[in-house]
Amino acid sequence: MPKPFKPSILKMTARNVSVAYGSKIAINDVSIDVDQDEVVAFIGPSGCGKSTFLRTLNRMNDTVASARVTGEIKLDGQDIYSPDMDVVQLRARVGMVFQKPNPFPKSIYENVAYGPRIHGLAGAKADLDRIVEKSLRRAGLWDEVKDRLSDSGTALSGGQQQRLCIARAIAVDPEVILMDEPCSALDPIATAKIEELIHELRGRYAMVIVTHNMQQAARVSQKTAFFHLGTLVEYGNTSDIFTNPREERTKDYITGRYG
Amino acid sequence: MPKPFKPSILKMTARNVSVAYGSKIAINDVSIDVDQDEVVAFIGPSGCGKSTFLRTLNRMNDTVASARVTGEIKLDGQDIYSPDMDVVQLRARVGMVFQKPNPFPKSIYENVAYGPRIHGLAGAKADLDRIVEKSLRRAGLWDEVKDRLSDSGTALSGGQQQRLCIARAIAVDPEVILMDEPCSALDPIATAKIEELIHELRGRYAMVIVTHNMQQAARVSQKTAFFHLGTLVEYGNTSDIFTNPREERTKDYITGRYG
Amino acid sequence: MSDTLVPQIPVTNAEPVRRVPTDWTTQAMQSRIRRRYASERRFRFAGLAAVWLSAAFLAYLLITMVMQGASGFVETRVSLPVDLAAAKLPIEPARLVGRGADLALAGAGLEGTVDLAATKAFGKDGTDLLSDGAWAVVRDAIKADPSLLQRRTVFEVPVSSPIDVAAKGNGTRDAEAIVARLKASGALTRGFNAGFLTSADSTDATRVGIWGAFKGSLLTMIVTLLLAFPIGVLSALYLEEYAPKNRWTDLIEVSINNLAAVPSIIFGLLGLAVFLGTFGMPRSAPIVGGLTLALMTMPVIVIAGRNAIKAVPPSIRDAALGIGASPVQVVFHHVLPLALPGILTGTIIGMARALGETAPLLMIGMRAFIAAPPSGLADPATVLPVQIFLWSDQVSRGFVEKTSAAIIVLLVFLLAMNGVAIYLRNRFETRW
Amino acid sequence: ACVDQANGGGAGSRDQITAVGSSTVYPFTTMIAEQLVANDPDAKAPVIESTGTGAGMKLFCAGIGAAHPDIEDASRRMKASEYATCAKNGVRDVIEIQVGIDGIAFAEAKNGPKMQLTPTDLYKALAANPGGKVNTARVWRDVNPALPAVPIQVYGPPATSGTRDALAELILTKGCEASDPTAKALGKSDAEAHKALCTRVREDGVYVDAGENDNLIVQKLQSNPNAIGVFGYSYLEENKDDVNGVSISGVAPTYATIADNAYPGSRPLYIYVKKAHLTAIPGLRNLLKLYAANWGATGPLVKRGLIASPAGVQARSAAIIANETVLDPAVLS
Amino acid sequence: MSPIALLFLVLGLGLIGWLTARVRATRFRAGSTVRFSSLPSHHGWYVALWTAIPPLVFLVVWSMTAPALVTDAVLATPAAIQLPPPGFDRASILSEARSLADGRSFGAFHGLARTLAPSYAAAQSRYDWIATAAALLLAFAGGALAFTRVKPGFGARTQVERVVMLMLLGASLIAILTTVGIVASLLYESARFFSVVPITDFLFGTHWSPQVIDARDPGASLGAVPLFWGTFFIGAVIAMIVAIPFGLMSAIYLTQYAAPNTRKWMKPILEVLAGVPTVVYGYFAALTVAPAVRDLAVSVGISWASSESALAAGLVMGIMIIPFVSSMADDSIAAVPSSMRDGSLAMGATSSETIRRVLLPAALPGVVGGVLLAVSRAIGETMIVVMAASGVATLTLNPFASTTTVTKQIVDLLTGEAEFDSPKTLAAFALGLTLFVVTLLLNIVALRVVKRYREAYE
Ligand SMILES: Nc1ncnc2c1ncn2[C@@H]1O[C@H](COP(=O)(O)OP(=O)(O)OP(=O)(O)O)[C@@H](O)[C@H]1O
Ligand SMILES: Nc1ncnc2c1ncn2[C@@H]1O[C@H](COP(=O)(O)OP(=O)(O)OP(=O)(O)O)[C@@H](O)[C@H]1O
Ligand SMILES: [Mg+2]
Ligand SMILES: [Mg+2]
Repeated sequence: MPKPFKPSILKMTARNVSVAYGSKIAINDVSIDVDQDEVVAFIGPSGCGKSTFLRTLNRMNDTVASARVTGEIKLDGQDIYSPDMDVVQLRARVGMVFQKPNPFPKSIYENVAYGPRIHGLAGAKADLDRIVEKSLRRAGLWDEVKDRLSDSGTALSGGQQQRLCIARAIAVDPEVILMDEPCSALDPIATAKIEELIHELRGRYAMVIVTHNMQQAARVSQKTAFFHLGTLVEYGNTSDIFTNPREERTKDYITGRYG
Repeated sequence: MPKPFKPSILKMTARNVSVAYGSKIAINDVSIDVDQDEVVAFIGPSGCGKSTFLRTLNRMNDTVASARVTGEIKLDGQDIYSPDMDVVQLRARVGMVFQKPNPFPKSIYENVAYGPRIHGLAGAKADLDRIVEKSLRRAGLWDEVKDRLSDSGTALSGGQQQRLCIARAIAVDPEVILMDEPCSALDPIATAKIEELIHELRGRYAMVIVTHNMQQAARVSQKTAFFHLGTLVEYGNTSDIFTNPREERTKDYITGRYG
Repeated sequence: MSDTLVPQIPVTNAEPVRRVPTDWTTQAMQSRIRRRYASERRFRFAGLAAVWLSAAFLAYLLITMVMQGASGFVETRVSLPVDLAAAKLPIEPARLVGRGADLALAGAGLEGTVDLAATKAFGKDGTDLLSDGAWAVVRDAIKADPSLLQRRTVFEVPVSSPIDVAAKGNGTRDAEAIVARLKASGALTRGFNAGFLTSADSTDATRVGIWGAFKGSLLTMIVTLLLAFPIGVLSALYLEEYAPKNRWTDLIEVSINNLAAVPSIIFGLLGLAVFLGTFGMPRSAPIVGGLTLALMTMPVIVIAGRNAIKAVPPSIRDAALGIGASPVQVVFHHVLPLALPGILTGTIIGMARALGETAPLLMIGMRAFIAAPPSGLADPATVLPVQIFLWSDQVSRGFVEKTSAAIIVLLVFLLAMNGVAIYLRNRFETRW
Repeated sequence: ACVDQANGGGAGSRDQITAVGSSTVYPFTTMIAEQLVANDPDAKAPVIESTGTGAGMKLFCAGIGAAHPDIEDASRRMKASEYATCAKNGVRDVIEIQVGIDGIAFAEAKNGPKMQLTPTDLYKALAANPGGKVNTARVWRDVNPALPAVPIQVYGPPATSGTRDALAELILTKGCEASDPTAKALGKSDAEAHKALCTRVREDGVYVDAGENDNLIVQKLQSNPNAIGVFGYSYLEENKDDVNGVSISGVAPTYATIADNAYPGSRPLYIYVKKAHLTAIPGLRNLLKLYAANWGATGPLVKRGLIASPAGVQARSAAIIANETVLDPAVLS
Repeated sequence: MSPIALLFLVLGLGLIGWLTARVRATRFRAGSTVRFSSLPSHHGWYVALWTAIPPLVFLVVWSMTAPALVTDAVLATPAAIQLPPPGFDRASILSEARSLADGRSFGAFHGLARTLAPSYAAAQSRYDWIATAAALLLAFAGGALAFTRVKPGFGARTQVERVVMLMLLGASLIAILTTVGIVASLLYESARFFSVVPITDFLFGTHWSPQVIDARDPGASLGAVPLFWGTFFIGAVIAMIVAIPFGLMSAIYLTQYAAPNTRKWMKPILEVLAGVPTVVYGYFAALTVAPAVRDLAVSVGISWASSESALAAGLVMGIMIIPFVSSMADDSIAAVPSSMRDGSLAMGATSSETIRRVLLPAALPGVVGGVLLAVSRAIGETMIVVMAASGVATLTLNPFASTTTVTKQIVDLLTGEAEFDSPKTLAAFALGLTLFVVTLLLNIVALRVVKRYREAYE
């Protein structure tokens, strides 16, 4: 599926990144590049550190007191762990969608408008309305909710909630979107919708998606990274990884020998 | 996979069963037969009522104050909702295994011995030891735990805990075992172990298993029931359902159109 | 959905083993079942009994208080003819307006006139029949209508405490005889004792009121609330959301958890030694009471606040952080609003406890007799529960019903506060 | 310049009278305070706290100024040691006024055994070590063969109360010295030993410490006809329907017998006032005058269950008020 | 200008600072495509804080020093010569003059005060103007300084949030201060006590009778063991004998058996028991329960039963504690995952078997922790024992006999007629310290137990 000969523009680069929770090393010496218009999938058995690594990419791990990150992660060439990087702005540029849909217990409108508000992206109410509509449209949710924007976001179905969360992330116009098992709490139909959405958003945002589901990785991503016990075992084009893995461990995992 | 010409003995029959939680109807007019030595799988999208229906089979729904069951469910020809049916005995005869492994916070031994003790199935300590060992062996756990029977059941790994729960259910020598997504909290290896166990227990106990995972249904069951929005859409031999479903909805679901 | 990606299970073809099911119908099994059910019923009954006995005790307590206290809201009055014209009080009507009125009437010997009228109406011991506050009734009537000074009027004045108690059927033999006599002559009436709700403490049971103590409670609670609520909420936020894991934080946490369970009397000792002793703050003042109770209430609010904050799912914080909200924004935009009902519930419960608290206030001198309601935070005052304690210790029998009546008033407020807290909790018991 | 002299050294000023001290004088003082307010609606209501004489003394003697009370109600005379503390804290000019008399009375239920006791009986029944030996008396007959064989059961004030002090001083010591001639001498040579011998009350359940709430004692007497209660005379007065006074040495507790000291167990009540406060606290002088106006034998003092001082004492006290005579510490013990 | 007016003025200036800074920040944001770290309102708050906080701090300091300065100015006037020498009289005249000058009172008790009032007013207004000027200067200086920093790249949000964090930290330090205050005040007085009475006499002596203290050996009659026993007997034995079964069974019934509606009503009703003030319980115990207990005892032949029996106080205290135990038990049982219950029921266990064999054992640590907390609550309870228990310290196992408690003795010692400053009053603080230490230990243990238990199911 990935287009073979498009020149790629590097969006994020991680070099020799290690993460420890206290004395427990969760990620060990991982280097990865994320391109401007690709979807990267992280796969690997439970506890191998996929989420941990994903969360280092927008410094969400800062909220875990015991987490220590070493190595270098750059966004557009700028070190995101340097002291003069403003975490708040970083997170606006690198958005995140979580495993469990987590809309705010506010109206649908307010959910989407929250980001633009705190970042002062919209001057007038009309601006804000425009941003909200655009984001909901991009997230493929506009038609379903346009008549009930003032309903609570938590009243939506699971799949809708997850799309609302994507719309919310889109609303601050991020450059990268990180998704941590966005479909694992959803039923197959909702899953399909999200996958479709990822397809549509590709090119506009660089995306990194963690998934337990290998078929999903195969369906949505151009590159796949396979983690095991905190190390990056293999990283390459998705088609290669699934049909012709270089490493024995990758192959064993993909064919279901362990996991 | 199921053997086609074995004469089957009816173990449980449900006729026109409906279940409502308050005014919300969760199961509508479902009729199903469960054979003596078969594994029946319930599949269907989330919220379609699989768990609800499963729990009517041993009256676990009695614990939900708002639940109302109508229709007729028989175990060996005896109506389990009749006033002279003793729930306590019913549940001993129709055991249950839950989605999340839920061993009691007691020793492994006490976990398994719990049922026989309350039902007075073992006279002497030696009897009890025998039952515990037999049950753990049947659950395929004996070799792993025989040296640490006095360790807490909660100290085991997820898959072991689930097998401990199966052993616990087996210990009271039930006739039917109901399992509600027994593998959904487990990793693939543990899942494989449980599936193997189901194979081995087949014939000894009638089994009903709810699963989200269609491959799992295909692998372990002889009959499959497909639920949708509280109704039973199709019920038949697993091989038929998966290769040649009669209903359009079943087909769409199985091929991943919705779910 | 290729099957190759999923581990395959070898299919066993072995013939299943048949088994003999447990026989549930044997005699032994059946009687065992019956025993189990019997024990089930006993257990359940024990639970029910525990609940009902507890509730019954509460009912008994409340009913006792209401039965004893209801009569505290009623006063007995006697008709007293006073010939003000004949008394020729030296008062110019012009002085009967404004601030000078009370002074003028007090100085004019009105009290003596009323005593005289009593002696005239009821004989030598006539003054003993009247409450000390009887003349005040006459005074107020004159203030309302100065023309009374020109005639003879029959006033309904409150009787003295022994007579009042006797009229309510609980008095001494002498008093009951007098009551019987007065009743026969139709001079006794009963009425709502408005003074009980509007006046302050007094030495005469017929004149006492709870307004002074109530106002003291009010002022104290204001201080408590203003201090404990913000400090409590802010510390709860700090501890739950920002505090780094270090020794200081542990120390704060241990302090708060322990303060919450430190006996209230210890806070009284603290107030006595620190606020009165070291800081030299005024004795008996609501501000000191409020401070002391605030220290006591603050940990309750912190703990309730922390629980409420903890109940806000972390996913909400992640969500906000994930789109670039700063930690302060996360807390003030999302966490605090969602936790507020829980915090308020905790606050109300803490305040209710403070309102009913007695022991620490005894230590800091809020047990004084003050015949006027306090007008400021530094004015000496007492509070409702202490007033109850003081009255319960009074010699005069008339105070028994007043004590219970004050208890009724206090309970009404506490129950209302608890009710609001329970309502809030039920209303906002959201699980995300 | 850091000290604000308008604050009298940092403790502020105050425009209402404060009094602390004995719970026995408290009812009388509260009533006087009430009158003060009634006579002058502009006056701020005095603050009267019943702290007990001892704790009150501590507050009273802590210093001059707004932070310290103006008046101490005392159910006993100030002790020399207390005066010394006062003086140390600058409270030198103290005015001592006797306002009345309190009697402790013994009482039993109406249907009681109509006991007739003497201080010696009481001492032998109640002291921890009468005559130096551990008290084993169980029934009244054990202490005096003339008395009935009724179990000894006495409800009385707790160790911390002033009434208890009075009991020890006025009854037990008297009984002690009457029954044991060496006791008096002991009192001179070794005060502590004398105290232990004469005033220590037994603690084996015969003497029941019934709390400060004398109402409760009355109730207890009713439910236990054999028991004897010890409380302030005012409670006897208030409850004369329910309990009878017990005669001591043949004298029944009545107003008259207590007033003329025929009934053992009467003690003078005092108030102490700081002279330095008279000019600073509005209304304080008026309050003292009100005391004098109300302590007559037919006045409110008696209505509150206390007993008026003899006329001579009244006159002397009135003169003290008029002249603002300060106390000579030499008379204190 | 009066302090209140000044306060509002300063706050007003802060508001103006907020508005102007906001406008400025909005202006430089407009049309720019760069992302900014701070919203206009953050800049607004930054300037507002700088405008308002320095003058407010100044005003606080000023309000503490200014009155003395004013008084000194008045003392320098000729009329002040008539004042009595420094002392209470002088203070009272001066303060009266001040309240006359402030218009807080009208009539004067001292004539001199009226004479001094005008000069007071004059000095007051002079100093008020100085204060106003200084405050305004500070406000303008602070505001201007902050305003110059409002630039696109300036991280106003970080600065403002730092202030917020400081506030939060400050608030939580109050708890430590309180604890320190308690410990310090108790320790100070107790140290004085223990310098008179040997600590071993106090802690291990079995004779408590503060009525007569032998100056040669004060420890002989200040042995607190009977108090400790009485406290333990009433609070940890009798009260718990009532509270544990009732509380536990109520919790079990309400969580496991009662219909949701019953639960909805009964739970709050039981909680009301905890909301009834202790003084009411005390009154009730003394007037109703104690006589009833005595009558009961007498009717079964215990003629010497005290009407201040440990039983009466303990019973009422136990009832007061019921909801406490019940809600702790409720929490602990609710913390047991419902899958345990389901698991047991699905095995064919009856409800009571499930509760007794699965839920309660699983919840046991939580329940035990809760009971310890309840005990600490009970032994610290004061009013019930003050009103219903006796003051006699006896070492007895008999519930119909009278005993006293630590809290009761503290109140008696501090409010009694005893001579002051003897070991008696200090003993109250020593008792307070003991009580504090014991409840502290109980709490630490209980919270540990509960915490470890909670963690087991998290
Ligand atoms: N906050 C934390 N503190 C300590 N250890 C943690 C923390 N979060 C994760 N870990 C540990 O770090 C390792 C990696 O966890 P992580 O959540 O990144 O795995 P994962 O690959 O995302 O697993 P899953 O597929 O189950 O989500 C695990 O061993 C986990 O136990
Ligand atoms: N205790 C309950 N009270 C009210 N409604 C309930 C309750 N339990 C389940 N329901 C509702 O009944 C319907 C059927 O639920 P059920 O749990 O049986 O679905 P399910 O097929 O097992 O779903 P899943 O695959 O998510 O487990 C759902 O709509 C659910 O919301
Ligand atoms: Mg993960
Ligand atoms: Mg289900």
